Amino acid sequence: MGIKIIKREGQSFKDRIYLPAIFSGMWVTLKHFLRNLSDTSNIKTLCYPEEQPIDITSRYRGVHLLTKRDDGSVRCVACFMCATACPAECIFIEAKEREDGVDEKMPEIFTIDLLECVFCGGCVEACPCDAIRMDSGIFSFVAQKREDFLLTKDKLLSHESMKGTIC
Amino acid sequence: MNWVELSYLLPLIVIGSGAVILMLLSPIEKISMERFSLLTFIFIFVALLCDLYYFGVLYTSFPLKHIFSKMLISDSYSVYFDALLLSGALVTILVGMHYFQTKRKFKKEFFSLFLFSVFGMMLLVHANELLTAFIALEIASLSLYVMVGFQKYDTRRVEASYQYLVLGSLSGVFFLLGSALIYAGVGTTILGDIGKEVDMLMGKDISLVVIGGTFLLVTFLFKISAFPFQNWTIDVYDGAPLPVTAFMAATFKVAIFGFILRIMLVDLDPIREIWDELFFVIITATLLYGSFLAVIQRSLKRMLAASSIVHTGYILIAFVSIGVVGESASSSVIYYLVAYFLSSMGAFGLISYITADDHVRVTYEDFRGFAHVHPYMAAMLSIFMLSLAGLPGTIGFVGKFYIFTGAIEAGNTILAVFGVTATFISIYYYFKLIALMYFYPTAEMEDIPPLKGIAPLVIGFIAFAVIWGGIGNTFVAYFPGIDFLIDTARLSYMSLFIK
Amino acid sequence: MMDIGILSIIIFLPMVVALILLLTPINQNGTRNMAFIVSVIIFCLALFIYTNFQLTGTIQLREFHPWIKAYGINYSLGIDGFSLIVLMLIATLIPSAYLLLWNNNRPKNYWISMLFIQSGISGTLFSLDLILFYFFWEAMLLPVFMIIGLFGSGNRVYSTLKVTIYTIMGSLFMFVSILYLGVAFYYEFGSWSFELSDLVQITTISHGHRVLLFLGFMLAFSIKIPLFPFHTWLLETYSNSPTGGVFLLSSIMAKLGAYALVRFMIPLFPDIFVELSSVFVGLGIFGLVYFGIAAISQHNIKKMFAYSSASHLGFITAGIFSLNVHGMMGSAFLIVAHAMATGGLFLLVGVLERNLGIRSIDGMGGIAAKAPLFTVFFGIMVLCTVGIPGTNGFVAELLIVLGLFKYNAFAGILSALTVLVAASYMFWLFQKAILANSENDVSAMVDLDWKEVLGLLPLSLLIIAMGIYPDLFLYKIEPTIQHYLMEILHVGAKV
Amino acid sequence: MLDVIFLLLSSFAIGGALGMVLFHQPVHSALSLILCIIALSGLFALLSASFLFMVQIIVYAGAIITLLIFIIMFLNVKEANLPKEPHKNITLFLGALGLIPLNILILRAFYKLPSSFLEKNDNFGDIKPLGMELFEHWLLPFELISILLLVALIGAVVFGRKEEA
Amino acid sequence: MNMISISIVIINVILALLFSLGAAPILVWIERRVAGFIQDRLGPNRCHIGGIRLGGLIQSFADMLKLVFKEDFQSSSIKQGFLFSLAPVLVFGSAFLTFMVMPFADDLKIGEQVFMMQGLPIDLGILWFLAFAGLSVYGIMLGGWASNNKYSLLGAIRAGAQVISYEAAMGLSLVSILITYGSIHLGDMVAYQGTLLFGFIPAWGIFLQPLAAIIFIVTAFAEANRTPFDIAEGESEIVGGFHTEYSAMRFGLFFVGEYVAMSASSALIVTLFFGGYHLPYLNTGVLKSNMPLVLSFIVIALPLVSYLFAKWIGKNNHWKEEGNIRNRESKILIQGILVINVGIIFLLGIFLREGLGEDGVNIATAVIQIATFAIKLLLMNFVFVWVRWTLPRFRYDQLQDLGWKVLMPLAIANILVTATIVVVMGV
Amino acid sequence: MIAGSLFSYIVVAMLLLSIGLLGVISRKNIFVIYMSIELMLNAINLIFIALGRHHHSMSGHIMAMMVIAIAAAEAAVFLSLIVVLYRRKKSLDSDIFRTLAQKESL
Repeated sequence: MGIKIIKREGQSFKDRIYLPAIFSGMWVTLKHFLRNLSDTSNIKTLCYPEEQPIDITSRYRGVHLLTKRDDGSVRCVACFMCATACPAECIFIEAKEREDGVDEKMPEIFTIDLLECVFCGGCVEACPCDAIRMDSGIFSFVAQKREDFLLTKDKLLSHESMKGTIC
Repeated sequence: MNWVELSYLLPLIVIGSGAVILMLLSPIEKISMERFSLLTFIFIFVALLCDLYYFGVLYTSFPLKHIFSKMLISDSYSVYFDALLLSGALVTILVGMHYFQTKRKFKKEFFSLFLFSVFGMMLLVHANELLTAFIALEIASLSLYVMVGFQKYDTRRVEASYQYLVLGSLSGVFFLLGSALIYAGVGTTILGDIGKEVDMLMGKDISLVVIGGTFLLVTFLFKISAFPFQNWTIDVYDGAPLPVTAFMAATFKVAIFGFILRIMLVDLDPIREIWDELFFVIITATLLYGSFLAVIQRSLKRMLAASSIVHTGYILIAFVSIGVVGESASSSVIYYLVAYFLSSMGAFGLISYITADDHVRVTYEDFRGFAHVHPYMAAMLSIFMLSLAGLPGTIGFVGKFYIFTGAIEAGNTILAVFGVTATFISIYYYFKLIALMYFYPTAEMEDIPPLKGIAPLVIGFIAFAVIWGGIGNTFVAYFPGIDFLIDTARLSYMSLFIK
Repeated sequence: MMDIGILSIIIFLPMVVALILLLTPINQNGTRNMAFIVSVIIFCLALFIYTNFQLTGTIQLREFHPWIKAYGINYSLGIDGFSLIVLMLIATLIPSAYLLLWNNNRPKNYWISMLFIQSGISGTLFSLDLILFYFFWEAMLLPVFMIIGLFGSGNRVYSTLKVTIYTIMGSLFMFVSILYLGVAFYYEFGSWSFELSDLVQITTISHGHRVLLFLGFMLAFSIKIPLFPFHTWLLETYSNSPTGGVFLLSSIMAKLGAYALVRFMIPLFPDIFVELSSVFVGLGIFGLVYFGIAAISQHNIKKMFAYSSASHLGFITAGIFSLNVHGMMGSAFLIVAHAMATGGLFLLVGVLERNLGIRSIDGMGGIAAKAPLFTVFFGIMVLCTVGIPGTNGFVAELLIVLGLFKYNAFAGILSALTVLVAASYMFWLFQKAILANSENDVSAMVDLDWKEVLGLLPLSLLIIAMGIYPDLFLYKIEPTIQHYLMEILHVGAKV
Repeated sequence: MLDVIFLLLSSFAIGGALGMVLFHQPVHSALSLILCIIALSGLFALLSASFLFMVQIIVYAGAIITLLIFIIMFLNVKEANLPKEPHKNITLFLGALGLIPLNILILRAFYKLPSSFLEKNDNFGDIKPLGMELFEHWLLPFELISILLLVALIGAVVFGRKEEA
Repeated sequence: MNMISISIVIINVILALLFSLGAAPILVWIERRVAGFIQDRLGPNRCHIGGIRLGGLIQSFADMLKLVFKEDFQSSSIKQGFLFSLAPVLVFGSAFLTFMVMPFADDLKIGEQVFMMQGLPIDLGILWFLAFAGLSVYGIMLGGWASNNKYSLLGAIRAGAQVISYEAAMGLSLVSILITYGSIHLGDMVAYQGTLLFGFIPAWGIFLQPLAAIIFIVTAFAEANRTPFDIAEGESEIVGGFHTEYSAMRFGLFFVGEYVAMSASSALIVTLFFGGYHLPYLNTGVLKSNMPLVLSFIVIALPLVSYLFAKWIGKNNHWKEEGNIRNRESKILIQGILVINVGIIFLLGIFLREGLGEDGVNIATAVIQIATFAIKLLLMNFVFVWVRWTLPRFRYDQLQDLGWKVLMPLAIANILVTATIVVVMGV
Repeated sequence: MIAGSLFSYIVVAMLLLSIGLLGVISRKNIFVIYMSIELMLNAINLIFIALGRHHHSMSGHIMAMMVIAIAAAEAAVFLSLIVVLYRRKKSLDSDIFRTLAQKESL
């Protein structure tokens, strides 16, 4: 078995004086600079508050939403799977009996504390009946008070899925 | 460029370039310590040969006007001192070879530093200008500081180096202050010119020159470890590695005296008497206090260090006599330097040879019964001790004879008596060693390092030289004896006054 | 090449032999034999000199070679009558001593040191250059140092250091004085010389300085002799030294001190010599009395002899300083007589010590019965020491007492009385230690063998011969003594 | 005007020097020393040594003391490791008393020199005359300095190198 | 001292202030915008005063204001309050003083008087720069030490070691330049660079001493603590380095000091290697003798350049959102440029017609040279920024290796070669 | 005129020198000792330069320059030694660097 000597890179004189590499690097950056200077429109930066992002995909994990059945009632059956799966323990559910007979239980209270949520998507995975989702497309959630970050059931239900609306 | 003038500095150039070459070679791991010793030896030897070439030839004085504008001078005086310094270095290398090889921690830069310090010392002897002299002094001292602390795993070494450095720098400041004051007084720092200016100033106010000269003397007294500045000596000598101690004791003093004699004899000659009383006190104190220090020591190395203070006192006796009997006194300084150089180099060298293998033999007690184990070494050590004590038949005796004669000649009989008193005290601590070596049964017999290598040979040669310097004469034609040394010393002294 | 004179041979032969012995692996018996042979050769040479010596007061057999030219230091030798007699003494004593030390079973170094000492002694004796004299004076010391330190007993190292330091202290002041003389000569005559004959001519030194110089020399000699206040090294050194060392110290080196006193002090400082004579006579007589009394109270035989020896040396000193031909002759004679007697005694004590292993007088007794030969020789030496008529000791002491009477009647009486004191303790010793029977066990005592007898015989014969017919020996030194006296009287007249 | 500058600079220099001696912390001392050195360089400038003025700042303030401060920080000495100097002020005071005679002696000697300076040339103290003087007369010491620095370099390497096991 | 000299001195000082202190916000702006463009971003462009954004320059001023008015916070662990406050002052002060000897223009001669166009009229030039560049490290070291924070101390030690190391190489590289120019006075050096090499190349330092130029530029980067040598800050390793504990204006001084130092370094580089205030082929003499031509050229060129600039503004400077106040800016700018153009051309026209007189020519030369210098300075500053956003930071050991094992030997070799050439050619 | 007279400069220099000497004598901190030595060298520089002006010769300046270089050389050795010492002893007290003397005084 012959020994194969692999030549190390960067040992040639040209490499060792570094200057060519430095200059080529600087040439690259200069090219970028000049191009962007001559025409700022090449820059893809959004002027954010005025311009909104238009490339949020459906797989983007935005703020949660609770889906509804066709009848408009909440799909959630208060099985606590999401709350159990949640690593941040930010989901609080209180169940109550469902009297309309469609199902056994429904949530009395369903609150998500966004200040604790880590947006892992575990709840979505855990949900057996596709009741909780994160495809609302809402990427910025701003509030003035701490209390405003507690998403109640009503708010969650009011978030519309972006599905179909974008792209 | 005047090549002929430059050629007078050939020994200096050889040593300087040798130092640089060794420095450049030192990172090469392949070259062994022995090789380095050998190389150093060769450089010094070549320089010595160059120097000896001028030894007889150059009864002249070259201020080297064309190349360095009187900053350096080359005359038989400097050639003589060069020869002393170089032989000192040569002997140090030869004697220390065993030590260096045994104590492997000596990195190779050591030899470069060693050559640099020799270079500085030689330069000091050649210096013809105060600041040049100071730089030369600093080159020599800085290398010595480092050499002292070279084995920095040993705290004692580093501390010795530190003490030496602080005090040495302080004394350097005084040297500079002295130069500044002299410059203020006469407007020049070139040696011959200072003399002329001082001559012209005679009768006017020369207090600046006097104070400046005093400060120069302070430095000088410090470096030769005379009385008020002697405290460092013992600790530094003790802390330094033995060959370095030998080198310091034997050669550095030579170089310092080489310079200070030049300035005192030539330039500050008209005002030298001013310091006589001061010197009187200093010498007395140096002799007595040095003797006291030597008596109370228990380590041999420290004793030798302390006794070097006493020897400084002897030399100063001759130094103070210069005013009246310039020729014989100054040549006696030179001669005593040779004597002390040989004896102390022999003693330190031998001890370094003995201690190279183990750390045991450092105190007097360790030498108990030494003669029964190593008769030859004990005999040599005894010879050196006798020479240091100034017993007849050794070069130390002739040196003392010379110095005391000069002192009496100059009318300083009291000083001679003090010197004799110190000698008398010195008998105690030198003979104590001999007594210990011979008169006791040896404690342990097992460690008998064989006499091998070049160091014992060289030490034996020194021992022979010590004896020959005490009895050798013109019986044997063409072989230099005492007269030769005295004559050359005189010659070198005379060359100072060639205008 | 230089030509080597007979004096140089006497000086350097032992040294060269010693060096050869030192460097060759000859065993101790060989060394001893060689040392003996050398001493015999030297004896023969000395005899040769003795017979060829001319009866003038001048210095003979001069040898002169420049040594350190720059300072006019020369290798300059010569002898006069006084040195001749000391030379003869040494040449005789040393072979005898070797014979008596023969059985002591000493190692090689011992004999080598002895050889070195002999060199040093001869050198000191012959030197006419003061630096050369100083050289040998100090060189003599080292082997003594070695002998005592190596082969001594008791607290030998201490006593070695003590005696060395003492002696060197004295000689260092002498050294300064020598240098001062040399410098004075240089200032007066413009050239360097340390030759005795040159230094004598110095006239410029002031009187006070001359006194100081004189004292500088005297310090060295007094310590060596030892005179009264400088004797403190004596007791320990004598008692701790081996027999050979004591022998050398007491019978030879101490005498050299007295010799040097005459040789150098009188020519160099005749006026001071006269002036201070009273002091030294006083010191000498005081020593005589003091040491005599001290000797009585001793029970260690060595110590007793040490004091006795010191006492006699005080006597010698007093004689030298008595400033007349009797005293000086007597001193010269006593130097010889006492050297023989004391030397013999110390050697015999050595034999005693070797056999019995003790030194205390109380532990001896009844030796006469065991060792008759020993007793005979011991008796002769004791008689000589005491100064019984028929021995040379008597002649010498008589001459000195006479001289002292001339100098000062009181001094003479005192010295004469003290001689009696010496007689008393010596006889007491002889009686108690040797003759009287006692219950002490002296069975270990062995009588002298033929070699020891051979060694002591010449001494005893000489003691008796010199006692009976002193002129035979005195005539050789008389011119010299006259010469010295002339110098003194010359100056004395001026004073 | 110059007098005022002189007085100001010299008082800064002396104040800095005093601070250096008196401060307990080495860093404070070093900073005082810098103050002193910079004030001194100002004095150099007053003496029309413009080149030395710059050299003083570059070499002393810029290199030597930087190195010093660097070492001080590098060692990061804790307060506990600083030496206790309980009698510092007393010794300082006594030492100052002792030094007075020396100062008087030297100053008296200097006082006899003619005091005011000679008229200054146009370019006295500039780099050019300095260079001419340096290379005409002081060439050798200048070269020797390089050897001295080399020795110091080797020394620093020897001391600074990692110790062998 | 008459009015003219006083005014010239004042003008010089103001110019120095402008170039150093005044340049700081601009440099900050440049830094941010260039960084943005290099990384295909926009950078700050939003902050405005009445719609005027100046491409985001206003942001820098806003930042400055913020730093000034922010609460000055000091950690309670800081024992050396005085030194802690002194440190940024030192950094800022020494950086600022460094700039004072840069010549903006050739010596100005008005009447009989000759004025050096520098902040401080001394001719020590390079030495002054070295001196104060060396002093600036004290501020960094003190700041790091006084912060009583181990990261700060680490940063300070790094800075100290770095400056000590690189100062040696910098000084040595300067020596060869000094040999070439034969003077330490920066004015003389620039004057030398006004000549031509071989008759056709401007004798700029970069052509005469390319190696020294590279070494000097590299060491200047290190001295100014700029990337790739900004290990004293080294955010990724030691938080903020020496200024971790600093905030508000004390931090601001560090911040501004860094830019001033950078500016000073640029100025020196320009002066030493890029012809200083000289336009290529147009040294002072040529400029003076051909002043009317030059003025005419300006009269022609200025509208052209302005037109292009206005076009660029029109193309790039608009706000996405309609009706935003910021959309007024382009219009205002273009009008402003127009007014300035007209004014300048009118002025120059008068000058051309009336003739300038000797003093006038001199002043005009000075103005042109100042402008040249300013432009070169900006370009050099741009290079600093450019390098910063191109190269990564050195590792500490690499940095020391580079300084001692590469730059220093090279500088020494360069000295040798230069000296040999100078001696051989007998210059 | 104070600023134009040699004497005033010498006074300043001597004061600095004395202060430096004081520092060496009375302080135990090795850093301060070192700095004191540097201060003394500086004072001497001032003397040299003032004298150069006094004699109207550049030699004084050159000597001062040399002194600065010497100071630099000493600084290198001194500081590296201090580092070694501090690492060994963990102290800056010059008094504790006395192992040599203490050992003998047993």
